[in-house]
Amino acid sequence: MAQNLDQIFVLLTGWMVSYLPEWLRPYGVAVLGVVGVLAVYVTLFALTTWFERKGLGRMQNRYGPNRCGPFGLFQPVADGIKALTKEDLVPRSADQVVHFLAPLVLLIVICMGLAILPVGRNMVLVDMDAGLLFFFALGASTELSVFMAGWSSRNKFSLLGAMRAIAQMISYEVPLLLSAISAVMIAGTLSLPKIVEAQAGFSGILPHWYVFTPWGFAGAVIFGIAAKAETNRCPFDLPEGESELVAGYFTEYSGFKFAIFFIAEYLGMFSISSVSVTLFFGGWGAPLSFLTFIPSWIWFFAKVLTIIFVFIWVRATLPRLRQDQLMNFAWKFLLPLSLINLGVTALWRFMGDGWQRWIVCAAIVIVSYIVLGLWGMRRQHVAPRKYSYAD
Amino acid sequence: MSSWTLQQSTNEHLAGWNRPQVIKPEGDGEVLEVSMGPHHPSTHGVFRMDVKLDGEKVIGLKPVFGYLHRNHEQLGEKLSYLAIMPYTDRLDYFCSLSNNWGYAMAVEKLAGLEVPERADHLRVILAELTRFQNHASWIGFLAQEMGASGTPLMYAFREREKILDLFEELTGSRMMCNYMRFGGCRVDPTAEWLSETRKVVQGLHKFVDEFENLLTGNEILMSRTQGVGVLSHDLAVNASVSGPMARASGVNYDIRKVDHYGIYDRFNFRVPLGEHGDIYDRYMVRVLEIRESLSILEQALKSVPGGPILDPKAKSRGIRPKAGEAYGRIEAPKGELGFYLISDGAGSPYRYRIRPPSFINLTVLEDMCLGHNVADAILILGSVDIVLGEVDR
Amino acid sequence: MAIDQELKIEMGKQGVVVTTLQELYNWGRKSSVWPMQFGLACCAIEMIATTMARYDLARFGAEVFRPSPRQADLMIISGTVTKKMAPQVVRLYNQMGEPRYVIAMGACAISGGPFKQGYNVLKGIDRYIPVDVHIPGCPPRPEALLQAFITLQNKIQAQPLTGPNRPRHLDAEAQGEFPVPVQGEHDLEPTSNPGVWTVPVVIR
Amino acid sequence: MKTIEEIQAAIEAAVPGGEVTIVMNPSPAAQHSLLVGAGKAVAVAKFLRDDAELALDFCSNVTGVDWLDREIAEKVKVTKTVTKTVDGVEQQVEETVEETVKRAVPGYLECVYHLYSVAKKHGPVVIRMRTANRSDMVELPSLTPIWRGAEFQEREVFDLYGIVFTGHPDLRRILMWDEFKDHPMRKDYVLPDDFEYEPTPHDDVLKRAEAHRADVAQEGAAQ
Repeated sequence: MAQNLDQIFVLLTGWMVSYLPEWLRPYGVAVLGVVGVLAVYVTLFALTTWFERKGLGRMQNRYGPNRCGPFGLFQPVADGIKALTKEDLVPRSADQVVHFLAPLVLLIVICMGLAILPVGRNMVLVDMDAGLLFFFALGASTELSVFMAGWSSRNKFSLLGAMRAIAQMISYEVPLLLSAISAVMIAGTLSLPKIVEAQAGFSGILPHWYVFTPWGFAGAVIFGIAAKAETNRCPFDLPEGESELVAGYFTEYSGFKFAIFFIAEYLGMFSISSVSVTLFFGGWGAPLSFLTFIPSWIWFFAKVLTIIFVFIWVRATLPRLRQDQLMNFAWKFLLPLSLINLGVTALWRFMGDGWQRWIVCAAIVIVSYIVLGLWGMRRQHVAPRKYSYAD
Repeated sequence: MSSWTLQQSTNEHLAGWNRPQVIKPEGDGEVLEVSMGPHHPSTHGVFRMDVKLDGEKVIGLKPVFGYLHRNHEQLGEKLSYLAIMPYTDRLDYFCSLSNNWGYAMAVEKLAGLEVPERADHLRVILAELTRFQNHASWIGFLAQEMGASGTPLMYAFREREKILDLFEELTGSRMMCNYMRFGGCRVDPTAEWLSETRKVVQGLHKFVDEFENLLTGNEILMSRTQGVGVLSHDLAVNASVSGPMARASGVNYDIRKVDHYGIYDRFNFRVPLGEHGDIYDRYMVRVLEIRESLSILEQALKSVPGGPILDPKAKSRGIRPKAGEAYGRIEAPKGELGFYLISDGAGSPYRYRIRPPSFINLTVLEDMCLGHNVADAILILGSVDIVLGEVDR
Repeated sequence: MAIDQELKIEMGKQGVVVTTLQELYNWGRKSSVWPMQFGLACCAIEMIATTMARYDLARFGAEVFRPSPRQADLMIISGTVTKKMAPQVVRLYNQMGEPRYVIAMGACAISGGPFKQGYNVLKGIDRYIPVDVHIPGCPPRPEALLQAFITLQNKIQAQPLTGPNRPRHLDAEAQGEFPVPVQGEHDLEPTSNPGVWTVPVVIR
Repeated sequence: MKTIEEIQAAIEAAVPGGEVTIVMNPSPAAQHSLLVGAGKAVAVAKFLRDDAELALDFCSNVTGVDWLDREIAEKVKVTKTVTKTVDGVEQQVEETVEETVKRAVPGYLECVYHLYSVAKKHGPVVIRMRTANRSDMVELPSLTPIWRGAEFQEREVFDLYGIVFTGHPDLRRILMWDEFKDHPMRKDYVLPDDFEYEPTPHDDVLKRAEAHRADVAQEGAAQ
């Protein structure tokens, strides 16, 4: 029964496809898969916007939307209807074609990224051998569309936002990749389902997730920070920078095009959280050995939503960095740390089993974190101060 | 009236030490001119900055005023002395009670009126409550400008609502209190109101601690504010910068201590001073200042005497001071708030002038912003603590 | 288009929700009115207070204050519009996409309020742009803004999508762009938009 | 702090030809002021700022005031030769009569500075400067080079009163728009707006209110 429930979508697809002629079946599987994944993620998007508004509200002592449907659950529907029917404005001097293409390019690229995510056991649309590479290649091309949006709008704020976005996304791609590589080094594959399988199994009741190793923990943290920067989420939301650049690169977008940017931002957040779940948090694996009866896809989405919650939590808590600090942080803190982490991963691999590698690797990670952190703070001349009073 | 050809703005011909330096763009010298405002999320209303950018670096900045110029001064010259009082509420709409006090004091100076003990205590209590809510909201807005999604602002406004409830109970209005009168105050507070105020003040201590725990030690806040927007002591004095902003630059000048107005002499409080003159100092000076305000409030609430709240000789309605002039000033939350009145013996002032602290504090905005980022310019503007009702009047 | 109201209520009790396109569309519009983050004067502080914890405008789905006029649906004229600011207000209104709504918050936005006699004060924003809801008060309390917001929602809900009373954005002949006044040597030129506002006839 | 007379003496000793006179303030505030001639005003201001004892380093407030042309009625003693009949004989007699003479005094624009000392914590010292008249000789020296704090306030005085400050680094309109031609704070400024067509004329409202009150009274009587 648990087995069937776990594989329910796979079985369902198989059953539906079985009515098709033989030669059509691969196409049927593909279409059903694409529709299924898109439907799930778009529903998740709607749910998350609601969740974010409610959660943010709760962290700020207020209710959040509660007039549309039970607990305001239909709020995203109303927003959708409004966004669909809102007038679409294009500035007179804007580059009409590029202005139109930018949100589309962003959405398509991000949707393509969803294809390689293993959302459950045997549940992945495209099982590529180099799935991770494909994902990062797509991630790099989102920068293009952001820049297209900013450039074509002919708005100075958009332009500044686009410039910031390019600088930020390129910088943070490096630590993002480097921290992902350590997982690849241990798993020995670029295929995401295989990385999940490499983390399967339990010692006692605890799983073999990479996050429970020194290098994996550091990698997960670096990946999480870089992921926030890649998706332009607070505290790295400089390209939008509401208090500085009005709305950043999409200042001039209205109506449905703006909604597409909105959707794409959230889908990007999902896909990058999914990848981080896959790389460090055991993908669709259960967190404790006696919980394996719960279907794998439930675990996967529970983990993704937990990470999304952390995103929201950080958004409600932290102020934004400045552009140069953002760059310093990427190149002078995250990059060295992730390089050291690569070395630690290699050490971990070649030291073999035993408690020594735990101590050595953990020591290197902690010491390098503290040293780099102190050095960075010292260079910034930032410290709490003492104040005196007049007479 | 004759007209003149306006002299164009050039800073070079006047190479005084107290002029903003001139920064030349690097590289090929392409300059991006951005007009921030009058509609911009972080300009505190309808303020505009014409910014010249080299990349993201600010190499020139001209503030543009007047988008909320509501002609307070001219209206004041048409109205009776008492009818001006509600207009002062709308100057700095965060701190209506401080404005009331400043204006009432100027008229009292002009007409030679005394204020009873009880009214003086009440004025201190209300002015310090006003200072508290102004500074607390200011900290919230500063965090908002740093991009903190409004959480600190929500917490600050939660406390502000409690203080506004007190104001409303006493004066009948949340924001536009119109409470002070020449020679005293308008309504006598009940004992319940005073004990309720004591309770609220008790709770505010906890709030300040909580707020500081959230913000003061935050690394992002520190790295965003320390060393940014530095204002030197000498320039601050020369440019007539006043209030917490001047004190953050180390200028030991608190009108409560200097002029001994009201009954501030009787209370123990200290004046915090900054050393660096950057945004962090402005932030910390305000935090320490609201702690001192709480101490003043506690002392004042302990010692509220009985008696009348209005000078029996004073008549607010139809007051006609003798010909002459007077300049009265108080330490408003934003700095030195002065009222200059010239009377020609009529029922309305011949000249009614407001010395707005936040307007004059903006004099040094360009000096502070040059060489910094756009994001910093927004923060520096926020750190001045402007309210457009007062800047443009 | 016409549904029997009684039948509809009855079916609602049975668990069947019946609606028309018009109702769905109006419901979507009214439940997701995103205001523009745009404050003018004193009333702006009360507007901020309305979005804060105690009054929480977010309950109506309106906490998404967009700083860019392109993405906003509602413009809350929160405070005195001066003659120096009026062209910018009209321009911002022109930059908003349809459907768009305007709430004139406070005495100043309605008529100039206490500052009406000033030389730089516009005597009511409805001289240049159409206003949906006026809120009196100086400044109106946050509850008044909530009331105005609910009034606006009711107004949207009741709008027929066809016929002579259809909303402006569905009327192909309706004016989309409003002329921006020019700052002249002594005053704004013109002093009002005759398409929106006419001089009231005073009968004495 | 020095008294106003001492300050005047100090200025005259330091800046010869400073044309400093005291303007008394009869109100209870007793903030007397010094009228400074425009010619040496910058030198006087520099002295006030840099003098070790005065050290007026803080220019708090800068204000314009518009004084209209007025007529002053003065009583003047006039000696006239009058032909009178004394004791039946016509004689030429010299007689002193008090007459009221009306004299037109040209108006002027005035700029008032309130100075404080941050270093010595005293003040205010009020100095004022006057233009020659209201229409064409409206130039005054700018004190912005001495006190930066006067920069925006002098711009404001220029905008609203039309006093031209020579030596000001950036004299543009500050509150009104650049195309604006008038100086609205002058006493003879005429508002551009016509309030005639504003709704709710007051008398009408009163009349209706009275009618309503009468109705209510009638209803009350009927019940």
